[in-house]
Amino acid sequence: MALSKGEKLELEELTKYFGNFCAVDHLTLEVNPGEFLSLLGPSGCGKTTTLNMIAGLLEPTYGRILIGGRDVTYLPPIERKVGLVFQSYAVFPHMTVYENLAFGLKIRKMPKAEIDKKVKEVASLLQLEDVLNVKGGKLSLDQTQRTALGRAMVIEPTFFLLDEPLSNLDPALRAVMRVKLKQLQKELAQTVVYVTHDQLEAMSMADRIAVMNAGKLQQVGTPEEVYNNPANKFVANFIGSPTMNFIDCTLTEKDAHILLDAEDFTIDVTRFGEVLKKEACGPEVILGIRPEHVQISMERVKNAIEGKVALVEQLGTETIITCRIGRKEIKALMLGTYKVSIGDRLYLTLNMDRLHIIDKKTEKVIV
Amino acid sequence: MATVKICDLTKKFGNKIAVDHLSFKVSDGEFFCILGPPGAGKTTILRMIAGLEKPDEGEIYIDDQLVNNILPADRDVAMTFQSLALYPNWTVYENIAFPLRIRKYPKDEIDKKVKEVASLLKITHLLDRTPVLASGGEKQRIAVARALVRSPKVLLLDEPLSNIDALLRLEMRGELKRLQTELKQTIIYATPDQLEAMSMADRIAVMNAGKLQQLDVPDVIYNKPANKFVAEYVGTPTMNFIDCTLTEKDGHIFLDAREFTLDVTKFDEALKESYGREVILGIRPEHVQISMERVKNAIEGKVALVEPLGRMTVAHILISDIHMQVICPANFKVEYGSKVWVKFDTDYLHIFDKKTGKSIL
Amino acid sequence: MQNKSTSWYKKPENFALLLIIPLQIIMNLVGLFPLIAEIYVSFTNWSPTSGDWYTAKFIGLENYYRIFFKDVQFWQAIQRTLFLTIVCVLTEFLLGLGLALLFTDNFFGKRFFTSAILLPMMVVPAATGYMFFMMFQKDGPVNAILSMITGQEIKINWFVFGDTAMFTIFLADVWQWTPFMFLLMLSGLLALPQDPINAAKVLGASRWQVFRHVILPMMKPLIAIALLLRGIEAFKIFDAAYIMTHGGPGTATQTVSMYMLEIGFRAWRLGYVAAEALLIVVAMLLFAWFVVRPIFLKRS
Amino acid sequence: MDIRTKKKIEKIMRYIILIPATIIILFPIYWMVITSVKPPEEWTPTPTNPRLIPTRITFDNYVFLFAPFGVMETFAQFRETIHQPLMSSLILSGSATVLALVIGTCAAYAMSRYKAGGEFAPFQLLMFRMFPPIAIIVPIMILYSMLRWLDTAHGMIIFYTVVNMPFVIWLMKSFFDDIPKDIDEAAMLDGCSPPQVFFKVILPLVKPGIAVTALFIFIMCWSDFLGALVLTYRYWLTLPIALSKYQGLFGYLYGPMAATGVIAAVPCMVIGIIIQKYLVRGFTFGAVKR
Repeated sequence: MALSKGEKLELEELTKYFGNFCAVDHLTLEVNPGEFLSLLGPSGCGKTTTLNMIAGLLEPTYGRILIGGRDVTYLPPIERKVGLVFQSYAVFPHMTVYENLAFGLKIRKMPKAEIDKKVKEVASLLQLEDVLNVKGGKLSLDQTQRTALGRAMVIEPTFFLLDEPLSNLDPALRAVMRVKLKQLQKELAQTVVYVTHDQLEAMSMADRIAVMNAGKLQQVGTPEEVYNNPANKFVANFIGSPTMNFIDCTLTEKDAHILLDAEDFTIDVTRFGEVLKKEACGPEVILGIRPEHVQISMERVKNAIEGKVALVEQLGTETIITCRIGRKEIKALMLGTYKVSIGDRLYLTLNMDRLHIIDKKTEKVIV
Repeated sequence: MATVKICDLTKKFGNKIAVDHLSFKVSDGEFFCILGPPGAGKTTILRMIAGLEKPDEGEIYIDDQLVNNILPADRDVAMTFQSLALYPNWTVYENIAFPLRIRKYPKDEIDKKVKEVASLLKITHLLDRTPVLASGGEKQRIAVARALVRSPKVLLLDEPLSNIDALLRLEMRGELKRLQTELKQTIIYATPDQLEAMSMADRIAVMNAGKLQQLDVPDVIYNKPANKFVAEYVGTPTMNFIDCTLTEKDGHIFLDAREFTLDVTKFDEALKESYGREVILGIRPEHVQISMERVKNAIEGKVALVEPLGRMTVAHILISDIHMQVICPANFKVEYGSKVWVKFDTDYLHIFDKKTGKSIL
Repeated sequence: MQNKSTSWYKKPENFALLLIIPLQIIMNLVGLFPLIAEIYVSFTNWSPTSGDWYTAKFIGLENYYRIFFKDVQFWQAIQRTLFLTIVCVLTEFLLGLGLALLFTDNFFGKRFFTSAILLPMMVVPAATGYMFFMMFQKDGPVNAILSMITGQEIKINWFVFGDTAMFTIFLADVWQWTPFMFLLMLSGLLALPQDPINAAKVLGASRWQVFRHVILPMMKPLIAIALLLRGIEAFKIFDAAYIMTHGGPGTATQTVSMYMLEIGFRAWRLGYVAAEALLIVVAMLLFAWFVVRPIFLKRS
Repeated sequence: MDIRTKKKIEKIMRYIILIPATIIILFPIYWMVITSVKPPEEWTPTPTNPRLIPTRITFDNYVFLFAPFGVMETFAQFRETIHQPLMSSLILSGSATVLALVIGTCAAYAMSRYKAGGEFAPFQLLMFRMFPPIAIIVPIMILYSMLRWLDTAHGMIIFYTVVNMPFVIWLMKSFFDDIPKDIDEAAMLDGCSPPQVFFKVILPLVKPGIAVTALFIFIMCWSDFLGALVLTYRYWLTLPIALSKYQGLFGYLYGPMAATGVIAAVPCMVIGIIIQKYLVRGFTFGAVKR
């Protein structure tokens, strides 16, 4: 399969209004050749609109789209050669798999023999040879998915757009397909823009993740960056499961120590003094810490916060323990099975290296 | 509050056996989970307990009373449906009040109970609106409130969290469990999601194709699965399975997987019966250690894919053509295609009979 | 839990029976009983002018014999009606689909245009008949407008010639029922899954190619239903046509319904017309069983 | 080509087709309406003046229909008022609609939820609707002449009820089918007996459906021509029959005739626009929903 190595995709200030509603707001993003970029966000965040604009199904209100340096903002889809795979797969139900795969080439008036050769190539790559004569409406879910992928591949697109292609599969198959898709992308060295609302999918497959919310780009970075150094509260909350703990606090200064006062407990954050000053954030902040960065012990430890077990969720691989401290609740994640029962007293230590302080007004992560 | 007992329950739809000679007992105040993939017969069981479906064989007892021939309305069982089935033309208040109104409760008592259950489920602010405009999570709460308001003997929940998004599901999971602990309500909960079952249930009944696979507390289900189906269905990432033969040599017993062998002499007692048989070795991804250097007794493999999931990293290792998933620490860095060595924690080995799928060890 | 004995009507089976009994009574009274009477009458030479139906003379298969071997007018009427049905339905389908294709996305005035196009469908057919009767008079507006356009005086006597009279019936039917096709096609187009259409667009298909290769094949089941339903209705053609031409000139525009009205309720040969009606019922039943049912069941 | 230009051209093309099409479609209705308010001298156009816009608007034509005295005395020999047909149209259509709806709604629910009457029952009804009305009227004529029901109100009401029953059943069944069965079951678990499920929960839910079906059936009854033509002759003539009968009497009095047409057509057009969204569902027996 002579797939060209993927090309670079650039979005400049891309904006789309539907009436007064701004679906995509000045989105600027670069996708490098051969890169797997995941566009991540909750439903309604503008990711599908963005995708439709890139594919040429919608015209942007403002901004430019460049593929390999060429401005395609207002070109019809046929001149863009984008390989799009829909969430519903959109395999033509009335055509056989062969006709589905051949469709893009037939549109381009390619000679029959050549079409045949290419279709067979793609079919063998995706193990579709056995179902070539089966109608699109009669395929199993994963065959449908491969057909959709093949139909996009056969026109040798400049890059791939995948719109939540795994969301219809059951969890077990999803895990397998994740691995397969990623391997395929690595082998063929294609540029892929992968749209999803599932942070796990984005984390596990993407080279870089672009997090979107309410039409705006929140953060772009590698999975590790996005996970460990979220730019704002939205990203911190959206990525990671179980979700990060957020606790409203006030910053106070006492005896040259800077303290985070959460009413029911305080934490010394003097070590972040400089950053906090530089960012000039107000006294109203939110303390954020991931459940896996909360340590639990049954005995009193120095600097630990005392709490009571409110809920235990045994998940086999890990255990989630919800602790109550006064009126606040903090979730802690322990590996393996952890035997505690509701009402037990325990002591929490927060990993200070993994602590986040978020400005309550701007919701930006300061530390 | 009540107990539910099911004896030899069978239901067929045409030629398809949906539920196959099933028996179990749910004790008073228990959170009982029925776990299984779609088509396992979960919903059918709930519907038979509710009286919406007539069993072909077997008996259902609620509080030791046979209810096979009692109309659903008179069983005092509440159920939430997967589709929620809220009455779209009425307000949330009217929705919740309906079961009481149809039973002709006095007005002021209805009002009191509705407000009580609404505040318990934090939907007081929705009472005057119609459920159509409520969010997925809110609709879920309304459905539960409608079921709870008349304090039924048994509450049946049919995949109640399947239609809400992941973040909310996590939250609702905790809340439901807390509610149940507070109210001591007998709940039978059907779900395809093993995480939900593991985290909430007092006991789990794992079902497949209408048959009961295992019935026990979550801890046992996870650590001592009765057969390969349960082992595979519970836990993510899924358990690794490797086809092997049990062989004996020089008084030692080995698991022979062709690419490698494993000394399992210490399980001599349990394995005696199965010498020479085809078996499947099962090991959970967290019970495999991975290292970049050659270690004694370790098996060499190649990295096929690395999935950084934030709090941990899942590495996919190929040992020749055997595909394994291994959980590594979050900061574990490894290149695609590099050589690694894996070692199994033999204390956590599972061995299944290849033919029957039953657990040998 | 009280194990009270449930009232009789509260049992699901009994309640369902209660609900459906009135329907059974009325449909059997006015539907089934007369049908049996009709079978008997079709073997007689009954005419209400000569006494009650049970006094009529039993003549065996004579009515049927005459229909099949003597009655040219009946078969001509059937031929004419079938021809009209096919021409009308195909025209309505093409026009309706064409119009519907213009309405798949939003544009200024969409609501107005939709309502305007649908209006003819809501006109009482008898009124439609009178509208077209008025318009196609010799001194009517159609001739007047044609004169204006061509610049020479046109005085066509539309209802005097068989072909032109037929044409006005065709126009009236198309005018009245194209909206139905339009509505049906539009609802079909709007219900199509958008993803395959978008997929074809992204693969580079032009508007025509998308229509030809994706939209049309996906619309096939609906088109089948539309043609059928409309075909069945068109075969009944009567109201407007009757008011416009009364079957004339001569019998040039006489449809099956008009012919049977003439024989049965003007010449009062009810025994004969009963035989004809039965034949049509049997033909329709066969058609329904072998053609309509499979298509309809597939859909719903 | 730039997609923006292409879309602009398409936009203009759309109006180039739509505007003339709409004019042609609306013209017959327009002509009938203006003729009904034209004075006699403008009823017929001339080659030089098609009289597309009346020079003066008069309601004499309508007055003539209700009291043919005092207006247009030149045509006084054609005295025939429209009171009686209008009243019988209203009474027959209204009563038949109510009766058909009561019987049909109950039966449709039984068919939708309990498969009452067997899987085949709804289809039987549908076939009944396929026959040309003339083929159905012959046996009914036989029955009615036996029962002496010809030209009676109850005869006509029952006739309309029966011929429109397939529409009621199929439409209401489609509305019931739209309500998930889970709602019935939830109501049962909430403590309802089967009758309570129907009357307290489901009926209130299909209220809009009942309204749509009622209006639709009203149109169907109101528009009937053949039935009334054969089964009535004097006391229960309906508007469409009046239209055809008067056409024979004073067919070339275009003004009053057009006014009769308007009176016959307007109620249906108004109702039709109200239930526009559901017309497809109605005419296709609920098979095609929107």
